[in-house]
Amino acid sequence: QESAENGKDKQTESKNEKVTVVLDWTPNTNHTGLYVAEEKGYFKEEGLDVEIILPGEAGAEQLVASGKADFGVSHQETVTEARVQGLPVVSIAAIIQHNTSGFASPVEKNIKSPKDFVGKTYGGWGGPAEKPVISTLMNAEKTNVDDVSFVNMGETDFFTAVKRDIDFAWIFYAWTGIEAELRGEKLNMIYLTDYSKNLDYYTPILVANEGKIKDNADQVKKFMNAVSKGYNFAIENPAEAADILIKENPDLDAELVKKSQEWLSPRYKDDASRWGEQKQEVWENYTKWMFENKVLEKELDAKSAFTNEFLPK
Amino acid sequence: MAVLTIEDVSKKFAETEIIKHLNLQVNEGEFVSILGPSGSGKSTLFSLIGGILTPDSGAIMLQGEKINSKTGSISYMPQSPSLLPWRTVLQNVLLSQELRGPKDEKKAEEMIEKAGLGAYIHAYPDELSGGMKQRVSFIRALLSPQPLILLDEPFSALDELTRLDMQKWLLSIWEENRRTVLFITHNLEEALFLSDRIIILSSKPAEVVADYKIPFKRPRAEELFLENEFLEWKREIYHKIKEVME
Amino acid sequence: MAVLTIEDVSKKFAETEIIKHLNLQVNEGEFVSILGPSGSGKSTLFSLIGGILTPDSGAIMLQGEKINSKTGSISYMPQSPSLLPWRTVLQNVLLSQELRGPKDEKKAEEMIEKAGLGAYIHAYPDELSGGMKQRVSFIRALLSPQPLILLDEPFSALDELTRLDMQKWLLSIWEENRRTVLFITHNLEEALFLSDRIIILSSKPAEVVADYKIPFKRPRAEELFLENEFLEWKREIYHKIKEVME
Amino acid sequence: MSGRLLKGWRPLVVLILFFFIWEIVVKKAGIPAWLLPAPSQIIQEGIASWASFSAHLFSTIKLGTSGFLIGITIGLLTAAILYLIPVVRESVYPLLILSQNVPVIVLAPLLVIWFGFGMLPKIIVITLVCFFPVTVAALDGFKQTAPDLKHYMRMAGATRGQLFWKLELPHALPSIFSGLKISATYSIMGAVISEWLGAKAGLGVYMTLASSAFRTDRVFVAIFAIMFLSLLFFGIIILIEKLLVRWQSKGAK
Amino acid sequence: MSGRLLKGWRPLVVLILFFFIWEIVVKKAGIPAWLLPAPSQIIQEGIASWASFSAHLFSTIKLGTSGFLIGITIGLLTAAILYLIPVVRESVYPLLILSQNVPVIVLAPLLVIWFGFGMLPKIIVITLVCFFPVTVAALDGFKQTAPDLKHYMRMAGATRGQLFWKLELPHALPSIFSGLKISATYSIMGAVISEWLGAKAGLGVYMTLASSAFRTDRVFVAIFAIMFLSLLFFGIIILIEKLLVRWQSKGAK
Ligand SMILES: Nc1ncnc2c1ncn2[C@@H]1O[C@H](COP(=O)(O)OP(=O)(O)OP(=O)(O)O)[C@@H](O)[C@H]1O
Ligand SMILES: Nc1ncnc2c1ncn2[C@@H]1O[C@H](COP(=O)(O)OP(=O)(O)OP(=O)(O)O)[C@@H](O)[C@H]1O
Ligand SMILES: [Mg+2]
Ligand SMILES: [Mg+2]
Repeated sequence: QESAENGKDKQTESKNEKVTVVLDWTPNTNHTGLYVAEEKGYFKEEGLDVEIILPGEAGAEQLVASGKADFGVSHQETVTEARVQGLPVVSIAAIIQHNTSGFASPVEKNIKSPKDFVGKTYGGWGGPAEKPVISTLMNAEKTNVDDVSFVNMGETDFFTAVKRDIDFAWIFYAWTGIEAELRGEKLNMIYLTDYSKNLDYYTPILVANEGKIKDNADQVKKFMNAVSKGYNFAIENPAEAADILIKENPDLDAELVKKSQEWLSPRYKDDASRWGEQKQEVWENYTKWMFENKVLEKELDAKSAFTNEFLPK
Repeated sequence: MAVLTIEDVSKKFAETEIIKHLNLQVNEGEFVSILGPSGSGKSTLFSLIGGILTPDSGAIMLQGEKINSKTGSISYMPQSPSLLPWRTVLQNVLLSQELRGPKDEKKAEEMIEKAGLGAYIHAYPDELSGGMKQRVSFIRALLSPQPLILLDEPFSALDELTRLDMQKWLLSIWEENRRTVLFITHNLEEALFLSDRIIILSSKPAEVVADYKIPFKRPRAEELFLENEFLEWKREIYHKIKEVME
Repeated sequence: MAVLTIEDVSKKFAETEIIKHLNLQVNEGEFVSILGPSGSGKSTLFSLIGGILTPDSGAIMLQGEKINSKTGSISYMPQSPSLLPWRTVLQNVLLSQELRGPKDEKKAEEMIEKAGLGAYIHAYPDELSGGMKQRVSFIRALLSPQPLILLDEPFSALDELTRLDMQKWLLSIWEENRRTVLFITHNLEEALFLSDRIIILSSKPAEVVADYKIPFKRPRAEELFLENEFLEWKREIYHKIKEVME
Repeated sequence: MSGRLLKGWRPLVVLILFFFIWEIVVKKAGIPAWLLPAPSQIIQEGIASWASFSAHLFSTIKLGTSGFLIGITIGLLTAAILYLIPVVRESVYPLLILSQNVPVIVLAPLLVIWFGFGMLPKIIVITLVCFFPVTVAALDGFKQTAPDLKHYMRMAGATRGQLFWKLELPHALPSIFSGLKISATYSIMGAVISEWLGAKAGLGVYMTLASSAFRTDRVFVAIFAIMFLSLLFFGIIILIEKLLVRWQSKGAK
Repeated sequence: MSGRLLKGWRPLVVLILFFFIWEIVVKKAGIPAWLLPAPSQIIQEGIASWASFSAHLFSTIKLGTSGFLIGITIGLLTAAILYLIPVVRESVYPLLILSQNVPVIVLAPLLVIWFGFGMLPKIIVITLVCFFPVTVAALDGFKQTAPDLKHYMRMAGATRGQLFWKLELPHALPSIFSGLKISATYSIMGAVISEWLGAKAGLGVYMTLASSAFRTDRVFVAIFAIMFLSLLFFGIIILIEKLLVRWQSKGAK
């Protein structure tokens, strides 16, 4: 039976366009739509043969920029940074409408607002925007970022880190926050969006190569059709979508996926007219903020960094 | 008939003259020994004959043909047995032929048998004693088709008793085959026991200072060492060497 | 007076008897050589005397004291010079004293000077020739305070001419100091030239088969080698050895 | 052979003792599994997840093997060229040494960006860690050809080619094998690193997945698998050596 | 010494040629800097960002040095114990070899989990990569003590202690130094890996910052800095060796 299936796969392979998507990290509920589109055959319907790969240490942005991958999962702050450095990557959809990330810490640490960061240790991953973001949050409460100790925590996961020398870290609530709920560990969350409207940027997003958008718009269109369908399915059927993600990634903790999906599904589209919609205002605000906070070396034309053109009507 | 003729050969290393206007002749079927102080240039002379060094001047003639810097025209047995450790005794013996052309396995087996190494024909060198290795090395040189065999202190690394054994053995094999041999040694008794002629070299730069014809009749036996005639020859050559060294 | 007395000593390795009921005596100021076939157990005997092996039975007495498996009671000079490469000549010479107690630097310097190595007193062994290294090794043994010196084939790795030089040198130094010496050699001429007594060991298991008193008067000179009396002694002992080996 | 086995009992006892203490400590001190799983848990997990795990394992074996073969081929060729052409040796060898100081974990992501997710960048990584020990060992082996053997061969009239094939190469074999042993263990590590930095399957990927799923027990399964593979490769090389370099073991008797 | 310098010109020429071709290719083919910066850009960036870069550099040097010192101390002690107590050697040595197959990049995150982000886990990582080459080399050196020297010393009445201090240890020095040379280069790599997996400063952190800001030029600055540091450490060890193992260089003359 299996060999028959393989045979069928080979046949379709020859017809379909081969497309690779690089994730931003290990598979999680941010990626559900992609897996749904794959599992439900939405990609096949569009004549695409999609392979989803993990990025490892090489960033998805560079891989998309160098053409080694067709599409990638990224974040607005990264794309902005990448474009300033000359990487030809363009955002083609916002996976989640609003920024659901924030600074988390176990309640024992008593970090309830940014002013409590003073004297504490932040565990980061070496992103250029980390310090300015924390600075912005702290400035709002008249405290100084220099009083925070920064540690690059590399591969270490949040729960381990906060048991060691780290006091707070930057997490996606949908994943790590839900995991904490499941573990019964109480967290204090400080959401970025609560402190600055500028920081309500798109994270995560889907990106494609600038050249590809020009030369192979057709493929991008097909890809986005399928992905939209995938995420819309996940929005309407959180439970079933979660099952698909679990099935595709059996190593994931099923309970976490289910709860996370339940939390995240309504937030994919949120208040937007359609899934994936990006507003110029969001891009401009954040880009301006980045430039003002010296994260960017030069100003960036926010308009060229994203497009809604490939989203299905 | 002269198998080897060395005509007015000189050799310098950098600025040091090692060999200077050397003349030497080895005849068909002769066993000639060369005695000389350490560092006088005996091994250098062999390298010249073997063709891996080129004389600065002069000619080296083998059977009338000039062999200056031509390798492979002589057969060679060095001081250390120089057997390839990954080859069996038989394969080692065949090596010198292998380098030059077709192999004669039959004859090799025969010779090994005759040398009393029949039981070790497929053994690796590591399984042999020092004396046995030197036997193999000598058989290898014997089986090589060239008209002249050079032996450079073949027994100097052996202990006294093995050495005596080997001298007797070499003599018996040689007296059967009568190949032309040029033999370097430090040991006067050894030279007297084995040779038809003994050539004394001066210290650096090497020149021939004496050329003795040794009259002991063949086949020679071990008792020769203890005869008075032997002691007299020894005395004479010994005084010559002392003279040279001063 | 007996410095060393070996009484009925036996030694087995696994199931092989190497030394069997050996009796031997070395007197004060005597130079005694031991001759025996290779593998007969001469070095084993030295290890027993040196205390790094224990006899299975019998006693080894040094100046009346039993020294079975007691190290450090004798002075030793091995076949290879065994100089520590990171020590200068002087530091090497002092080593044997250093192991046993206080050092006498003055005397060491004197001896090195006398041995003609004055210019090399602060040189490292690598800068010395083979013969020079053996001189240092012998001085080291001489300077060690113990009453008996064991020499295990000290010259067998040297070439013929250096070896002769060393024999003469050793003799001259020894005739000045007259320390008690037990000397292993393979070389009959060497033994005759140097010794007061020559002891012949049988092949494994080692027993004393002959004990010759050598009457040549001292000081001895190089010419001894070429005298007829020498040849006669050589003949006699040579026949004895042949007998033993069969 | 049985002597070998008997000699091996000591380390085995120590090893078993080590696991035993580990188990006891974890159990008694109630250390949570995400921090340090007990050996028994690791073994259970290894057996339970064998089905999904084995695919990763074989992928790594395949990658490691092909990388190793390519790496040592390049390594041997390099050594031969460096040895036979002195000018090349003098001008390139110091740079090869320098190349070994290039941090692989930094270079690997760049390789993925340059060459994509295919086999190429992975093979480059493994080759980079594999070829050098072989090159150095082979070069050493060639160089250390006993000068008396070389002198004999030349006096006996050997050509340059005969000298290399009949003397220098076989003479270097034991040395080459000690290089191969190092390369063999490196190749597994190289494969894991390259997978870790971007791949679809393999122990490196399995580890990434395991650690992001907070499955420390699986991380340990991977660690043990890597150690086992390294030993296996090492053992295979020793076996081949035993078959090829027989004259030495005979001599050692 | 001048002979040495003269001998060095060939690789230098090749190296310069290599950089020259790299520069030309990047310029002519118009390769963007984020993909592969030209050497000139890398040098410029290195000079321009020296102020912020040097702090990271010195942090790595400090970490590498302390890890190296601790690692080799442990390595030498281990070797001495293994050598002097045969039972320990037989039961522990095979396990030490096994320990070298534990993949550091996998172990390092676990070390952080167990010991936090302080110095301890970093020192453990560096020690783990450093101690083994020294142990193996020292053990080899001890074992290969010329048997005739050993026999002489014992016959001359040396005690076990005298044998070790006066013979075996000095005899092993050249071998120990070749182990130290390997360990020295490993220590830098170990420091970078451990920083990369969690630290406040150091080349590992600098690299992470650089690559997440798509500053490939800075990644290369870090690569070159790591290579330079490795060479520097290597050179320092050679210098110390020259001072300590003088009898050999004299002999070689
Ligand atoms: N390749 C070389 N380059 C420079 N000098 C050399 C070379 N080969 C030998 N010599 C020198 O030439 C001299 C003669 O050396 P050779 O080996 O021929 O002497 P020998 O008579 O064979 O000595 P021995 O009896 O010790 O074997 C020595 O002083 C040696 O140092
Ligand atoms: N530690 C040992 N274990 C087993 N057998 C040994 C040991 N040491 C020596 N033998 C054996 O004991 C015998 C005597 O050895 P020994 O070295 O004493 O001989 P020798 O008379 O000194 O020989 P040579 O003249 O060659 O130096 C030899 O057969 C040797 O193989
Ligand atoms: Mg010579
Ligand atoms: Mg002996």
